[in-house]
Amino acid sequence: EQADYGLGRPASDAEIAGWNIDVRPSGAGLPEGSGTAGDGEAIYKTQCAACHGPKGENGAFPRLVGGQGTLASDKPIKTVGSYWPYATTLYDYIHRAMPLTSPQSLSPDETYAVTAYVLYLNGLVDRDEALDAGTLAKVEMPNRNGFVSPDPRPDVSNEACMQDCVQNSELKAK
Amino acid sequence: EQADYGLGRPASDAEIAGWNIDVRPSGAGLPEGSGTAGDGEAIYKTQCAACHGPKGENGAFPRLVGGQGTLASDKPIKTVGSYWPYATTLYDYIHRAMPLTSPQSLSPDETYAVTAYVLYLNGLVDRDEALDAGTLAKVEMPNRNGFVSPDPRPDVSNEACMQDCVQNSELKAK
Amino acid sequence: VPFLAGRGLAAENKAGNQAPKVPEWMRSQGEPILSPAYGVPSKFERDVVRTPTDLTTTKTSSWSFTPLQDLEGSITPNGLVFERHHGGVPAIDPEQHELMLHGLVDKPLIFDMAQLKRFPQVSIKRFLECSGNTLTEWKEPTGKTVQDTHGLLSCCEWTGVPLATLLREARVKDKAEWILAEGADASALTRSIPMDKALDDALVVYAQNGEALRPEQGYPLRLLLPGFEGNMQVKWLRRLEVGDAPFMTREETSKYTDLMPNGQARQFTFLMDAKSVITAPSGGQSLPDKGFYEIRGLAWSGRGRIKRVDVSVDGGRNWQQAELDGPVQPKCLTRFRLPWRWKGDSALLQSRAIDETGYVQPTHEQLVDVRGTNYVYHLNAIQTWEVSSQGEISNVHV
Amino acid sequence: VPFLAGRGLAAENKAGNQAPKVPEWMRSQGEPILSPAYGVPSKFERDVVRTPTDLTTTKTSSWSFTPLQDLEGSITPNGLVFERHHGGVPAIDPEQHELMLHGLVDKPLIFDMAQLKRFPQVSIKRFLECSGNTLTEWKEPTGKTVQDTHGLLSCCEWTGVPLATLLREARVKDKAEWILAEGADASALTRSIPMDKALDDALVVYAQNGEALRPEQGYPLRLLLPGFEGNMQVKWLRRLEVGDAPFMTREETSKYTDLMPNGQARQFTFLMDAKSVITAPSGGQSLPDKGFYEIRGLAWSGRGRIKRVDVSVDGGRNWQQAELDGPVQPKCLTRFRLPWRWKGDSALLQSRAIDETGYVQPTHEQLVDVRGTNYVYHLNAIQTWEVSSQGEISNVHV
Ligand code: HEC
Ligand code: HEC
Ligand SMILES: [Ca+2]
Ligand SMILES: [Ca+2]
Ligand SMILES: [Ca+2]
Ligand SMILES: [Ca+2]
Ligand SMILES: [Ca+2]
Ligand SMILES: [Ca+2]
Ligand SMILES: [Co+2]
Ligand SMILES: [Co+2]
Repeated sequence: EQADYGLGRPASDAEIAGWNIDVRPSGAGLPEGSGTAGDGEAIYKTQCAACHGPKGENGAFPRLVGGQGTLASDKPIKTVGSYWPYATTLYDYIHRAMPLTSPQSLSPDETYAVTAYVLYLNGLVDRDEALDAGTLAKVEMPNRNGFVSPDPRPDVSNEACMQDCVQNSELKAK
Repeated sequence: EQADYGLGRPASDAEIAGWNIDVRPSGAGLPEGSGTAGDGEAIYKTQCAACHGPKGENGAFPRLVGGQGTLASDKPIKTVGSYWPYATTLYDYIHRAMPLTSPQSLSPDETYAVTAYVLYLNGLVDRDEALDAGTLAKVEMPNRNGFVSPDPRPDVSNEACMQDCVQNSELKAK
Repeated sequence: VPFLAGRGLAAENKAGNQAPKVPEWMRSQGEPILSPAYGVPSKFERDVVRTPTDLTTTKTSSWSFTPLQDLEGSITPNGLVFERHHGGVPAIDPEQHELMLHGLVDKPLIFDMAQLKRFPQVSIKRFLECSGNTLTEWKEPTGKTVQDTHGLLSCCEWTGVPLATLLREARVKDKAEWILAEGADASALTRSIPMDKALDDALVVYAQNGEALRPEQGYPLRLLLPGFEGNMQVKWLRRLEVGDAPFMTREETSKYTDLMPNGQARQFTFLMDAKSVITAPSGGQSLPDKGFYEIRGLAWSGRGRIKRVDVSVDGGRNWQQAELDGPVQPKCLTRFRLPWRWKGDSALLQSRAIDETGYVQPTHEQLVDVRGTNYVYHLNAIQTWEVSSQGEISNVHV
Repeated sequence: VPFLAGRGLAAENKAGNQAPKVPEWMRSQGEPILSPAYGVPSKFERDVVRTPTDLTTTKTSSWSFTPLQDLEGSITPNGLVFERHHGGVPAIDPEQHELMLHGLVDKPLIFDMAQLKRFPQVSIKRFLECSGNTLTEWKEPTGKTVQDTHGLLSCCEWTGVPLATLLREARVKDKAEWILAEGADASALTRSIPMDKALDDALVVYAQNGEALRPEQGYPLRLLLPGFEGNMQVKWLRRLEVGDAPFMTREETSKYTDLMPNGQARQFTFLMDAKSVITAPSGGQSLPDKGFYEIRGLAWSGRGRIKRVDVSVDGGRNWQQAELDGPVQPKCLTRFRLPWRWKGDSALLQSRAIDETGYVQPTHEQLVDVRGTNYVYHLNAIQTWEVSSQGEISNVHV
């Protein structure tokens, strides 16, 4: 296949900067700015609480807080605090998708602040701890090591029995 | 494959008779009844002329009359008189599809009459000749033997020349 | 937007929603699910529609063309499948519709829709082409776009019951040779079907690309005769009468017979011969600039699989073999592709199909030499698109 | 009318339009061509629509199911392809939409739609399944119909440009290992794509069953990763960033990770394992009488071709090999069929798929034994439909 079809135009640095909004676990992509949970409380109350509940629990929309220690129970509660492995992902997601009604509307400072507040509600940062491009990646998430990969499947092996096949349930009953 | 899936119910003779409206070249399918071109003129004038023209020509819709002898010309005119091979097909088609706005509305007598009138306009029956289940099949259509089958194709053989192929037009020009 | 800037693109200010700006459609919630419950194309695709012929006085006995220039791959979306009706499209209640099978059978039967759907079923991807497709092009190049010149052509995955299965259920008598198929529309359209086709791959179908047939394609039931001319694949199928000779209906005597220069007409010319056409670049489009283009088109044959398609950019003097999208299926639209670099000079694009019988798609001239120009049907000649040095593309004869 | 009298059929007087009477729709002209120019289903099919989940609070982050019980063959009509959105469906102007390709490349590029369509093109028939398909069935049988239990599943002929072609155009650096794909919707959804998949059969597509993508399926541009979970096949694709490690987005950490009983969660479980389900007879339908039925269903695998499907009518004690509709294509819905005569006693219908890797679709119990019931995603267990002695069909676990 020819290497070059001559289709497409060069993307300028400015163009890339405008769309390059992802934040990685290393903190790469975090912008200038900072915020503390204290700063974030007001933002949370005015722009998030209506949907996620004043404490990030019991809202009409996904629960953000609590559930630590429940993952191995019959009723696991997966929240930012109990399940998310990286605090950087919280910044990334809040900036790109929240508040639901006006995504990508929060400034860096606002995003750092409300990110801090959600972490604070989960007891993961202090109220006045400033999160910024340097510190956010260092926040230790409880479920940091809760994920396994690569994909271990196939993890079940059934046989193609054709006649007089015995059901597992019967096997167990024996 | 099993012969009998037991799906479908027997069709009664009455049910079949209601839908079995086709007429074949032998005349099979023609119902009781009769009509002459004379009878058919009034029906034609009131139910057909508006679309096909008073004489079956120059109407907004397909021409029914004339064109005999033009089939081998540069401008062939294909009508009931010049092209149709069977008069029985005329009965079949008029009854099932005409007048356009109320198909299957003409009675057998009306259909025989207006069929006769169209044939009459084409000079193929006399004005008072009664067409019925016995006589219609005997009407000789000018283009009765104008059709060839089975399909003689392929009738053109092109080759898959790939390089420096000479065009027919050039060949002819030489 | 069309593959090529065929239609004038408003040069309105496009910067608003492009990098580095955050597009407006990312800054607030979009439409909810089920907008609507049975989805429709984007409003930006409202130009992609069927277009009408201008050759008929009434719109109920008329035809409309598939926008081949706007389609990719080899499936025609149900809403764009071409139409050819003789008495308009009936609104048939499937719970009242029945199929009557009688004539030279021991057990005349009537089937309702639920029963027909219980029979063993076949799903198969086949083209459907009106034998009048391309009829405007006999005398001189007339259609502007490939929709105009070749649009009475579509391809769907059809599902139904083999006609042979129903015939066996009714116990067909030995001397049966032909079957009359009759539609439940205002023209009660009828054609005679040869028994060997009925027992081969003929289907009585009720589904099209997975869902129920569309009204324009025969809802709730139609005949499918893979590879045969469209008119024989009777829509709104209500009756099958088994007989021992052709029924000589109006559609196979007055119409769908092919007039030769000597005044004789060929009858029962069922099969659609191998044919192909380039859909991009094609008539009415324009090449925005020099450089790389992939010439794309469709090839098909009523006689089985497409074996090969060659493409020429110099009006047939030199040819290159194009690539076919597999798996190539018999009697099915087959997409072909050829990489091409346009250097800005005029060109004459042609495609030439070869099917598994070895038959090679003929030139327009070869067909006219044998059949004259009043043949009306079965025009399967090589199509030529001229590319001007400005990149404008038009329909020409060479 | 549904294949089986699942929905109450009004016993209104049907004789009016049946033999020997001439149906009313044969006694006057039907609708003209182009009624409308982009065709729509018959009004009698208005029940065949996508239906919503009842598990979400907002309809813009929600999903809707394909009516599998009403579909035939293996193509899903575009208007019935399932939906799963996180920020609603954006209305993107194709003439403003662009795709940005940057990161670990020598030449960061921006493509517009016309340019993307000029690249060498691939058309390919592949299934699309949400990894949350059937998630309601982990704990106990919940969905009534196969639309409820398996409807986050569709199959189309997709057309687009290989992602590998675009990557070569941008000159990807050696240490590239992962690509972030980002959508231009209100959730700006992002997933990390492994480089080997990107260079294998990943496509950037713009057409679905021949026409432009539908808004709900990503118009004008989306990613297609054949065999991978639906969420990764980012809709409304606007950006591809080449990187050296997974980006750990919200959709591949908080969501689309599979919680095991021990509290650990499996991440990057991309592939959809072999799965099958009987669509007729299926939940919510009823068998009108004893006699012949053809058991029909769908089978598919993200790991390649379906090799075999077995069907049981006694809850898995005895199996028969079903027939597969050919040509069987990899990572594609494959229709299977088995003739069956119902004698009126209760039955337990099951299908079991085997793919070309030899993997056998497991029972519900086998999966729960290993994965527990909070796994949420990737439930590909054998589905059981119980037929009561009255012919009523319901969703059960055995
Ligand atoms: C109008 C309702 C609404 C508002 C306001 C809102 N959210 Fe959300 N939020 C949602 C919905 C709905 C989801 C789930 C999205 C999905 O299904 O993908 C969500 C998801 C989230 C998640 C991901 C939860 C998880 O476990 O995956 C976070 C974090 C979040 N919101 C934080 C915020 C913050 C911070 C704000 C304010 C700046 C905010 N939200 C405002 C509705 C809202
Ligand atoms: C409202 C208009 C209209 C009326 C009224 C009408 N016709 Fe027609 N007729 C048509 C049209 C349109 C066609 C072509 C149908 C098609 O395209 O298949 C046609 C076709 C025919 C044909 C076939 C012509 C051919 O060569 O194939 C015959 C014969 C015919 N009409 C006879 C009649 C008779 C007899 C009547 C009155 C009883 C009648 N028509 C009334 C519109 C009309
Ligand atoms: Ca980045
Ligand atoms: Ca008869
Ligand atoms: Ca437009
Ligand atoms: Ca023919
Ligand atoms: Ca209904
Ligand atoms: Ca997964
Ligand atoms: Co921003
Ligand atoms: Co009558």
